[in-house]
Amino acid sequence: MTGNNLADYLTLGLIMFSIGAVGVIVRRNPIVIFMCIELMLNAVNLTFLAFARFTPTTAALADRAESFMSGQMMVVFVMAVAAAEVAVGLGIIMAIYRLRNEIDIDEMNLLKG
Amino acid sequence: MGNFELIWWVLALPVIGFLIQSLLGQRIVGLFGRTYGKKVAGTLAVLPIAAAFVLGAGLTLTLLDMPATSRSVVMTLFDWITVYSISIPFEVVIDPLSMTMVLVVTGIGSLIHLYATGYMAEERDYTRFFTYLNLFIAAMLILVLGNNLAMMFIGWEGVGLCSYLLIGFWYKDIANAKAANKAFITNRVGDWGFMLGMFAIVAFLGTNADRFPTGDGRYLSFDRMLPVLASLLSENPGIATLIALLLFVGAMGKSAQFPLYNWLPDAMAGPTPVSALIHAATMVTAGVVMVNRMHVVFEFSPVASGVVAVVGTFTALFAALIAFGQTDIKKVLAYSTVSQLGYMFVACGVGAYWAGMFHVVTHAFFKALLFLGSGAVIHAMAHEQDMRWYGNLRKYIPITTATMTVGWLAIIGVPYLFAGFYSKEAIIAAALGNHHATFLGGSTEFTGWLLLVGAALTTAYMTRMTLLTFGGAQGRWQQPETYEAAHADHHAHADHGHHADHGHHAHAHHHGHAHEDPHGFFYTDEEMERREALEPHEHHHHLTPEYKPKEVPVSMWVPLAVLALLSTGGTAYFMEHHHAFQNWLYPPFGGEHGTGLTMIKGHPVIDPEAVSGHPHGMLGNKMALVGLSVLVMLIGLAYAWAVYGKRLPDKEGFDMSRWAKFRLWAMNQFGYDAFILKLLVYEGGKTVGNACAALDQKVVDGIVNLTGVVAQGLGGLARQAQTGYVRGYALVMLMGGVALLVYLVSALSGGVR
Amino acid sequence: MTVFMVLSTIAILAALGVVLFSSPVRSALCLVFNFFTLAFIYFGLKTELLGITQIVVYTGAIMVLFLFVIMLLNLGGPQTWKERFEFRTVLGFGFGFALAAVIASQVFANFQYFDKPQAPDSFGSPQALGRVLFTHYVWPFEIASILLLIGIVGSIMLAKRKL
Amino acid sequence: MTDWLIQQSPAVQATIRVLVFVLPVLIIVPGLIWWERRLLSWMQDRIGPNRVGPFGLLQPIADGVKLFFKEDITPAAVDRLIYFVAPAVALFPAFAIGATLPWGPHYGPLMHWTPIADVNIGILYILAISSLGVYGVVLSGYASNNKYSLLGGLRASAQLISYELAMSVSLAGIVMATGSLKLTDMVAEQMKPLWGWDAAAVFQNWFIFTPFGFIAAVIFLICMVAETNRAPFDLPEAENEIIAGYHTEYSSMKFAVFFMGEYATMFIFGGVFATVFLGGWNMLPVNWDVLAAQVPAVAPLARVMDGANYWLAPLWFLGKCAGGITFYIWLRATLPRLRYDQLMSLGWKSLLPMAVANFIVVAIWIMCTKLYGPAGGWIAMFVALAIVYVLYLNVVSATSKSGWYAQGRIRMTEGAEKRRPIALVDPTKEVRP
Repeated sequence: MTGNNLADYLTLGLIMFSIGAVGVIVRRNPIVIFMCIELMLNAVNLTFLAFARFTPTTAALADRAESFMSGQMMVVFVMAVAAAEVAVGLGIIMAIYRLRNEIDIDEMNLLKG
Repeated sequence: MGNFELIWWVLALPVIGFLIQSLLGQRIVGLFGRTYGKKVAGTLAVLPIAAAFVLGAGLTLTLLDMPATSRSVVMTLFDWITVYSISIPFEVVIDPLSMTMVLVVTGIGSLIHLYATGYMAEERDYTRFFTYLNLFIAAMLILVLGNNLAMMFIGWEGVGLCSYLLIGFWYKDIANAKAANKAFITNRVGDWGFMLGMFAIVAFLGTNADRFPTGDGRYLSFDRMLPVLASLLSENPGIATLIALLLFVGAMGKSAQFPLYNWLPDAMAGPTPVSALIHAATMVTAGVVMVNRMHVVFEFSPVASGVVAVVGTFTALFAALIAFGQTDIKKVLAYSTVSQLGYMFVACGVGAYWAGMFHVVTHAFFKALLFLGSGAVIHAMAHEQDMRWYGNLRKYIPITTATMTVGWLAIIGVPYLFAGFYSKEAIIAAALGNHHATFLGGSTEFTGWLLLVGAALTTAYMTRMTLLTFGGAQGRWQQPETYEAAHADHHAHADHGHHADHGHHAHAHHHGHAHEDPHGFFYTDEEMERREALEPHEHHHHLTPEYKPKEVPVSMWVPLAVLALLSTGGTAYFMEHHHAFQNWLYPPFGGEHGTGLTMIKGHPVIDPEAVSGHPHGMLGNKMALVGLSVLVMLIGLAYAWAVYGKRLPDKEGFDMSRWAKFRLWAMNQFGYDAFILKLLVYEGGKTVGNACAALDQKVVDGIVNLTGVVAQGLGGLARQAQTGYVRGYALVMLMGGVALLVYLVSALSGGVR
Repeated sequence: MTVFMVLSTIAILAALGVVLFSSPVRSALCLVFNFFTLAFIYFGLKTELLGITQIVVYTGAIMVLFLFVIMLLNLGGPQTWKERFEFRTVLGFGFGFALAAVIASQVFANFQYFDKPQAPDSFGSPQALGRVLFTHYVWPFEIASILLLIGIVGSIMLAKRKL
Repeated sequence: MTDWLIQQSPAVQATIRVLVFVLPVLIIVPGLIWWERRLLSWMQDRIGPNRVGPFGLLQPIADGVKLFFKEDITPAAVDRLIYFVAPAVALFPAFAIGATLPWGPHYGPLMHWTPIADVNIGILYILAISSLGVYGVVLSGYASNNKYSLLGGLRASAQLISYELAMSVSLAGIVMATGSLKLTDMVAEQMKPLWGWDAAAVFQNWFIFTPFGFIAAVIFLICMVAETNRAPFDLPEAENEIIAGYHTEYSSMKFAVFFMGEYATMFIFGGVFATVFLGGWNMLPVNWDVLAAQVPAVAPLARVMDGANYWLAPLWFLGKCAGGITFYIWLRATLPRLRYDQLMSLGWKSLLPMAVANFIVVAIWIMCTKLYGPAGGWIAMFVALAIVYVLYLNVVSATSKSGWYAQGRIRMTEGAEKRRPIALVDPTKEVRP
């Protein structure tokens, strides 16, 4: 799978991100919206890893592991945050469903002033 | 050089005692049982103080071995405050002044602790009491030992706090709580003055920082500050006056001088050992110690010194007059304390600082003795404090009678035989020979003459007290008809701000509580009843004619005996002989007359020859002054004997309406206390409060409400945008994101390529 | 190159499926496919550990949780919702494209010529990752663990009917 | 032979390996079904299938033919796409999971044949792929549009998520002891002298012989049974409650695919257990070459055994997998099915804490070995284990009403005549009808 350049990965990430962003806006089901957010997070993860793989490091940093590990570290933490977010988010959806017996996001407009 | 590290133990021992009492006290009492537990806890409270005294004595002996001009050692424990270039270490100074006070505080303190183990034996909160006492000793030691104003201020506030805690020891009694509040608040006024003085010094020194020889930042340490202050103030007498007056305000508060004296009589609400320890022997002398420590400031301001002397004189006379109107034995002693403190300030004012300290020491002996004796009397009389119920007690409590008589003779100044004579004589002599203080442009020699009048008054009221207590043919509580007739009045009287020991405390619960605490600020009636049920005051007795006063236990009369011994003339003679005490505090260095200042290891001293002048020159010889003293003493004695020799005069009976106008007036402090309360607390407070409330409601709230109204209006506008539709928000977010990106692209990379 | 093209095509199709399927179960399934292919793309980037973590965390845990919730609430099935046509939808698509266009312009302008991997091939191995994670990034790591703990507690608090 | 293999392109290499090592699994599955039925019937004092072929060996083939030709019913209300995809999804992990298992030595002439991919994330790969197994169950349960199926699917997903944790943590201890995620490294580690004791170099250090490894093995074994939805953890297909669980609506070959997936997974998990705890492809825990060097008397025999051990390695491995299957069947014949809450509390309250404690013990052991040498390490481990055991007794067991500790308490309080048998049913709890 060598022979790809950075722009290929970035393009894939970009397309996924845009699809996710559009999905967040057009879908009514909060669970699907959540999924779209996960999609966006993954698109970003992909770009992180692609940059980590392709970005040249300066000579001074080249022999330090951290210099090209930070992209992967970011992905690790994104995954951790995503996991926590999903756990809490789905819990909230469950609670809302229990309270109102439906989870249409357009019906959840109690936040308005 | 001795082992001056031991000074930390002197400081630490009371703290250790405090920790033991506070953290383990109840456990110890629980561990050893009620009877023995209290004994063990009491012993553990006395021991640290006594040990500190022993260490202090050892250090003093070490100091005595050193040459007189090098008796000043500064010990630093750690860096406490460091701000920019100012550093204030936690440091103590060991010099004659501080060690004198250490000996007084720990010595008398340990005696009083010992006494208190007996006096408070029936108290439920036994360990709490000793917790406070030990903490007080620690704070007082910090005050006297501290080598900078900030440390002195810790002690200053610490003793104030302990005083508050101990006055309000029986805090369930609303009157005690109020007395504690009064003491604390009045002290705050003084502290305010002290702080301002401190700030003035800091500001003054800060603008002249280049005058300091070294740059280690210890600007507030006495050994650094005082020499610089001496040289600076000699050029700026106006600033010297300002600082001196501000510091004196602080001293007024702590040492109960005229405008701020009125907390001290109320402080008699605390247990009697507290009155003896704090309000006679140690804490109230803090002002005198401070003036001695900072005397260089007063030295350069004759005007401020004059004010000090005049205020002292006025206080001495005023309090002595008030004492005539008091019927409570402890109150008489309280006003006598105020009066004697006035003497000390006169000494400081006229430049005889050593005489002030001398009187501090002798007064500590005999006033502690008198207070403890009065405690013994109260103990014997089942917590009855009104002298009008006493009489003929010499028959029942001989030891107390004997020791208290010594105290009485000491305070009235019987020549050569008793301690009070020496110090009082020194003060009056210095005042008469004053050429230091000026007041309204003139010399203050008249203070000496007024003090002689005060001596007569002192003799008179102290004799009155002694005769009413121990004299007479029959105890007045044994006269049933008198007792019955006056009973109701007695109680009504007791309920009105008469602050007594345990006995009274119960009275207030039964009668006055509900009226005195209308808002239920302290306790509701039900709560009081519950507390009463939990903790009955089993030791409250009404005196019946059959009552027989009992002599106090050993632990109480031993301190009395020791103090009586100290109050005799021997110790004072020893100290006064060949100016020993004066030379100890202010060693002679042979300076010229004039300001007569020199620095001994950073601490300025006055040449005793320069300031004490020639007091006897005025009267020709020393014996003339002694003769005058004896004369005024005899006048006082004669008056008191004439009035009180046989019995309680009718015009001081239980019927207040038949009292002499002067006495009623004196009893109410010539209306001063009520006036102050009305002016500052009730009317003045109300006026200021109303003004503040109006300001707050109209102006401040107006501004606040205005912001609210504005925010409401803006919010009403912004509210329109909030639809509550999550997806709508997401869309706006996306739009914003796109806009931001477009901007970034065009701005940072020169447009979309 | 071909493998990547295949994988990315699958990934894009699956991503489209997430948005376009009306049944949430099918959306979730598409997302699983997407994540799974992404994991293989990660392998291609030599980040093996993250690729496998992607499978464990996303497909193995997060998506199971999604499916679980969907089934528990019985959201899929017959009564799938009709999406209402709204002006907002059009705007959403429009701005989505705008976003893609703006970013794409930058991507193609600036990153076209990075075609040589710079990081060493072993940079995604468990050893390399672990060494950095537990030395240089140990505090973020601990904070992330606390975050997860809070997430657990929070979801329990939310989900329990009665504590 | 090896040279020829490594000269091929990687894709071809992988394909050859897959053919060599995955196809047999497919072939073995019918044999496993036969073995299960026969063994089970022996255990239940029955005869079992014995009509088709010798010993009924051809019975599975007959079954397969039957299933092929049965009518494939698709209920009307199913979610069609998912309904069809689900069996494939269920089968996929069963075959993919074996990709990193070493069937033979990692040295010598055979080294490049196995495993299919010797990646440095081997054990994580197994965990990751096995976690995908839940999708087949969940999706089939959902797609069937049947309450029983849905319940089965939900149960399966909850069960798999729960037990995967304990399994991962128990394996994490082994990973830490090995210092590598590679399965070949694990096998190599197990060929070192027993307990790191050079005097015992004759014996191999199989992890199941070490204290921590034994505990991890027990936990792993239980989790593995739960992961494959086998008795006594076959809640997703508990026939007396929810008919057949997630595959209620499946028939014909789609049903058979589920079964194939299940048996293949069992087989592979047996292989995983063998690899991680039982010394991989080694025949016996004996280092034959060391034996030959140390005891000259048996040297010739030892050399023969060494050769057998090396050249017939896949056979020994297969044997261990078969042993694992036999264990599964034995469990099924012996233990009754757990109730669902018991399943959950076993997973979360017993296995997971035990696994975590074991993990910590391993960490302590490694630290102390580094600091004080092997002896100090072992002493520290036993002390740590004792502490954990006491803590377990006092905390975990004392707080639950059904723990051993509580049982003891109940016995002590109730006296001998009221002694209850230790039952899986909580004696202190009222059983709701």
